[in-house]
Amino acid sequence: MKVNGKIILLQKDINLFDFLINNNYEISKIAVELNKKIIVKAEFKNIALNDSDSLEIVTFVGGG
Amino acid sequence: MKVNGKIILLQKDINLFDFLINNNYEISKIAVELNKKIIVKAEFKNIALNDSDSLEIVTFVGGG
Amino acid sequence: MKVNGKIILLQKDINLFDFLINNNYEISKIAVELNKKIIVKAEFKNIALNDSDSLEIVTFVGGG
Amino acid sequence: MKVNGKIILLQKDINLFDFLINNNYEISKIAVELNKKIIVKAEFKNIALNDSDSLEIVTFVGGG
Amino acid sequence: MNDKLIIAGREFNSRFILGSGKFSLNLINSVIKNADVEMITLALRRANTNGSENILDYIPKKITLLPNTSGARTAAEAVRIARLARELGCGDFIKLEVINDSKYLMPDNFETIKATEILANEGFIVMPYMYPDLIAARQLANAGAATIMPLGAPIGSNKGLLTFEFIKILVDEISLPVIVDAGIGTPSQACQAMQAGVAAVMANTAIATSGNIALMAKAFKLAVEAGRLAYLSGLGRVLDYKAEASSPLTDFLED
Amino acid sequence: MNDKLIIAGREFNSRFILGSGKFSLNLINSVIKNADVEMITLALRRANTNGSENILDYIPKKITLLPNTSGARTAAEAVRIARLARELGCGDFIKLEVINDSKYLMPDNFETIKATEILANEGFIVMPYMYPDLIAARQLANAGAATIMPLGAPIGSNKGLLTFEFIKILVDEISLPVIVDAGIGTPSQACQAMQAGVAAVMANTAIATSGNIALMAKAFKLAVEAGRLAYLSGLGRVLDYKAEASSPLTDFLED
Amino acid sequence: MNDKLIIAGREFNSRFILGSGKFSLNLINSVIKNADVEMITLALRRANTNGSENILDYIPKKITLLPNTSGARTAAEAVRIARLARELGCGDFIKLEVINDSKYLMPDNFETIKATEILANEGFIVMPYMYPDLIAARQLANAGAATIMPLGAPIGSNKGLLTFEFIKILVDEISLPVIVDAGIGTPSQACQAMQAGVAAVMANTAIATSGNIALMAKAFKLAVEAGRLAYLSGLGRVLDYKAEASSPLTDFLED
Amino acid sequence: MNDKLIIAGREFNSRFILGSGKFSLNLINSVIKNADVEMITLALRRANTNGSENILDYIPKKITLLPNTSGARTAAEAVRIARLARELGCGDFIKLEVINDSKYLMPDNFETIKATEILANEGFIVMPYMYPDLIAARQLANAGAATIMPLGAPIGSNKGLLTFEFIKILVDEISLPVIVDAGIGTPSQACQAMQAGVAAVMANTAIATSGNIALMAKAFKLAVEAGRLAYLSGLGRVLDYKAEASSPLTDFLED
Repeated sequence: MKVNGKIILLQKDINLFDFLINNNYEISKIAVELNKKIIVKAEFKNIALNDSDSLEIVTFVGGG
Repeated sequence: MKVNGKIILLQKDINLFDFLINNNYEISKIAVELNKKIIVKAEFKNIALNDSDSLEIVTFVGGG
Repeated sequence: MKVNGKIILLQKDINLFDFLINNNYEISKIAVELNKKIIVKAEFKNIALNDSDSLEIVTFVGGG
Repeated sequence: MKVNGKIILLQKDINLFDFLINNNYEISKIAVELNKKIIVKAEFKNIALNDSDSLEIVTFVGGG
Repeated sequence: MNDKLIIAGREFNSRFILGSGKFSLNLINSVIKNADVEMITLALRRANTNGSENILDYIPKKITLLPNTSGARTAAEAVRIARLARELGCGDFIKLEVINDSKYLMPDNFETIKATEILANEGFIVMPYMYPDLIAARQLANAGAATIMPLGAPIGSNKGLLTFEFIKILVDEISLPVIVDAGIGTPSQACQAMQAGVAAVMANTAIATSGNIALMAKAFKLAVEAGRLAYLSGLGRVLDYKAEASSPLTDFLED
Repeated sequence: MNDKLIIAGREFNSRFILGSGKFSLNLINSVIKNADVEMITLALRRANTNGSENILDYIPKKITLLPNTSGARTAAEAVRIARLARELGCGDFIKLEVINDSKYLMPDNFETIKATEILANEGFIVMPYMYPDLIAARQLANAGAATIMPLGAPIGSNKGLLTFEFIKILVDEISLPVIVDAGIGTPSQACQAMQAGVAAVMANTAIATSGNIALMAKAFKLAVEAGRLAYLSGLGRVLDYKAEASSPLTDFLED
Repeated sequence: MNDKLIIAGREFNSRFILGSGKFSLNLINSVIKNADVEMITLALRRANTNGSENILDYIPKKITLLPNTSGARTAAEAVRIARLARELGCGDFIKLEVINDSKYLMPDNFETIKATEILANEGFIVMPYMYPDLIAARQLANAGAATIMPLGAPIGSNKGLLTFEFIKILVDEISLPVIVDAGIGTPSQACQAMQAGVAAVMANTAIATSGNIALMAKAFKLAVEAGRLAYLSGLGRVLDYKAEASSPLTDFLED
Repeated sequence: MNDKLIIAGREFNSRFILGSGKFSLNLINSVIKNADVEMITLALRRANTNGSENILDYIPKKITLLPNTSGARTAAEAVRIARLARELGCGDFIKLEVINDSKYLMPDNFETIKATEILANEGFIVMPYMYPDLIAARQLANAGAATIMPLGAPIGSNKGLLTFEFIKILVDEISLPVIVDAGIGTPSQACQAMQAGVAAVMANTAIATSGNIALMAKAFKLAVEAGRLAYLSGLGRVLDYKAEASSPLTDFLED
């Protein structure tokens, strides 16, 4: 699976929510695009990830 | 017929070329639009005017 | 006597202090030049005026 | 003798004109101050130099 | 005095918008305090996996967040970033930037107008960064922009109000709040813009590159207030080729 | 922050000096309050016989009075006015003006230097109004001036900082407080002067001719403070022919 | 020195383009002569029936005519005017103007780009009048423009090079000839634009409203040449905060 | 057109005075030719003993020489240099400079006035370099100056007409020829000064530090002529907040 541009391999079936938690993302401070489609947080648990997916996980940083 | 915005009545059948000459237009210094279509000078003699026509006759003036 | 550019006639012998009081000058808010010489307030009572004198009485006004 | 700030010793009695010629100064392109006094060219030959003298010899250069 | 800045119905007392770029996070707060900031811009970027510190932890909750679309080169990219930004749950404000010029970072007014229309229709409060072209400004207004944010000079240049005469035209012709963004390098320039009637001023680099960030933040706050008061008052007339005494002629010197 | 303006040993918190000309007397007080003024200029004129109202009744006692010598055309006349002013018992400060030019009201630096020497020797605190000529400024300092007060533009013109580059030279070369007097027409100009390191700014016409005197007075106060803070902080660098992003490149758009 | 202005392959020695508006016809010729003009703009209007005098009778045959599309508010109207102008048989040059702003007469860059594409495809040599927006300039170039003609200030205002910094950006980034049109009010401004590397300058109002049309025409010609030579030479460096003697220290004063 | 520059009764066709510093001698001549120079400044220095080349050999005889007093720090030193210069037999013109400021090379107006009086009484044609102070200019005129030569910016800085507003005041108030000396860095600045009515312009560093000395010399010549013609013509009016069409409204689009 592609996560923020990097290829990783999914060890096991996992849903989006668990993946983010396992990888220490702060759910409250991120927004997620799965295959260029925004996923609302309420759906995180219902989305199963697989290796063909492309995931973008973004947050706020300082900017002018 | 409408000529440069003014309504005039054609006394008789007349072609564009004669109309322009009779009205003292300097053929070499004008461009003509008949019903919004540009007419090349070579065609002036072949174009019969009628009262439903709208004619625009323009020339150069000073401008920046 | 000349007072601020205007000629006036002294009716009677009078000292500077009394003259100023009689003419409603606010002693605390003026400075006085007698014949181009500054007179300190303490001296006002000791100075007798006469018609040959020239008096300038100035005060503060708005200015930039 | 001091010439343009440098000390030199006069070998023999010499007048100003000869001194300048011997030292390759272009008479037509210089002005001379002897002991802070300007010497007109006509006088050069009549002026005997001695070691106590101070000579300034100036010319034009580029300047704004 | 009741003089609020109103953007899409929201009221603000501060007319100084802070850009949060180029600061170390632990300075942000003192800048906000010193400048009495009520609105601050943010950018979007890929999140790190480790729970590293987040700028949101450094910004008081009462501050209105204004995410920007920096990095977007087209309307489509800007729309994508705006939607992601809103998904972060910090409100509907978006500072729209579409830039495809790498040297001068000039905004693309055409793409910006397209993105404004899309985002306004999706309920965003769109504050587009723009090159101060009156015709483009009118089209941004028609497309649903909540404000227009013309540049004073190239981003980060601190060159000042190079576009001053044209920003005055925008103030004269556009009914939306005109907020000068980019290029303002000193408090006096912010003050001058406000004197001319712009609704607010944004700065980031001018503070981030100054010698003392806290002092400069305060300076901008004061200068913006000064300029606003001067605008509300109305400036004095300018005499062209003469002087006029401020004091009465001291008559006693005449004789 | 402890940042006092010090003139001849006296400390001031305010760096804005108010000129009291062209105001109706009952406005003076609100101007003083709105601008937190600590020093105000006055002029001298023949007194009226009737006990008519006096400007001193409108100025709080704690304000330092700075009488000017307006109307003086020579050093001698200025000295005469200064002595009379001091006789009024309001202290030793004197704003020295010697002007013999009727159209542009340009100060006569030569006469001003002469008068400065005389008055300084008599114990006056001499604050000479001057044309910003570096050589003249050095001579004023040598003659005993407590500050120098270069003009920004002709008196009462509101034309602004026409002499800016030369005032910066004075700030660079003269160790006395440099106070810009005359010509400043807007708060942004006052702010710009302060940013450049002048010690204080004086204004009169800019406020007296504005649309709302109380608001404009406040605006000048804030602008002067803003400029001072910016000077103390140090301004950010200016980029000449390029821009510099204020936001990180949003990498996730790249692929 | 061989230094031609080349527009769509045509060579010109003169880099000053004259606007023919606001002159009495019998002055046109002396202006052309005094300014060594090789290209002059014209406008289109309804012809009068009586054989009244025509401006073409006052312009030497060797002059390249540059008809404008003044009056056009949309791309469609501009295209219509351009086609009529070409029908008059004076060549393929067209000064494209699309203006729908009645107060400041600001050009509509969007419509201008559309019209440029249409006319370039029809073989016109398109010289579009534009607001100096770098992104729009690139699109004009892509649409087939032969030059770009950015404004210096609003048409007929004589306000000068208000857009100078942005015209320098165009010169830096756009490979087409950049010709400053509109706003230039004095020869020194024309000279300054040329020094910065613009390919040519156009003026009309500056001459038409001057005190002596023939002298001012000559002045513009000389100023444009001066600016071009200075550009080709390269300007001298500017010292920021010091001076540098032009004469050697005259040593003999030292002792 | 008969428009001569007249200095102390001498007539000049050229209004551009060349400074000869910082050039290699073999360039001087091409500069003189390219700029049609009629007057050139020189400095004085200790002569070398060997018959080394002399600048006089590079200047055509018809050129009027204007020796300067550079290096003089007092009136006395300037007088001494002036007398030596005249002894060289190249006429009575003297460009009087008295400078005792080492960083900005600001002229000492006071000493300059003293020296002017002495030299004028000795029959010199005194052209004093000065800081543009109106009062000092009047005193120079009274002291017998043939012209006044105010600076535009510090010597050799190429910073331009920083004193423009005050030079306009000199032109308005002083009846002698006003010649801008020092600081002019580009032809457009020379043109702008001439447009404002100065009688002539002097430059040295601007040419000496340019990329191509011959081209820049020509550029200055043309720019000075352009500015003079524009002054004689009278500039066009400037519109403040609007535009004015240069073309008639093209009526046929209306219906």
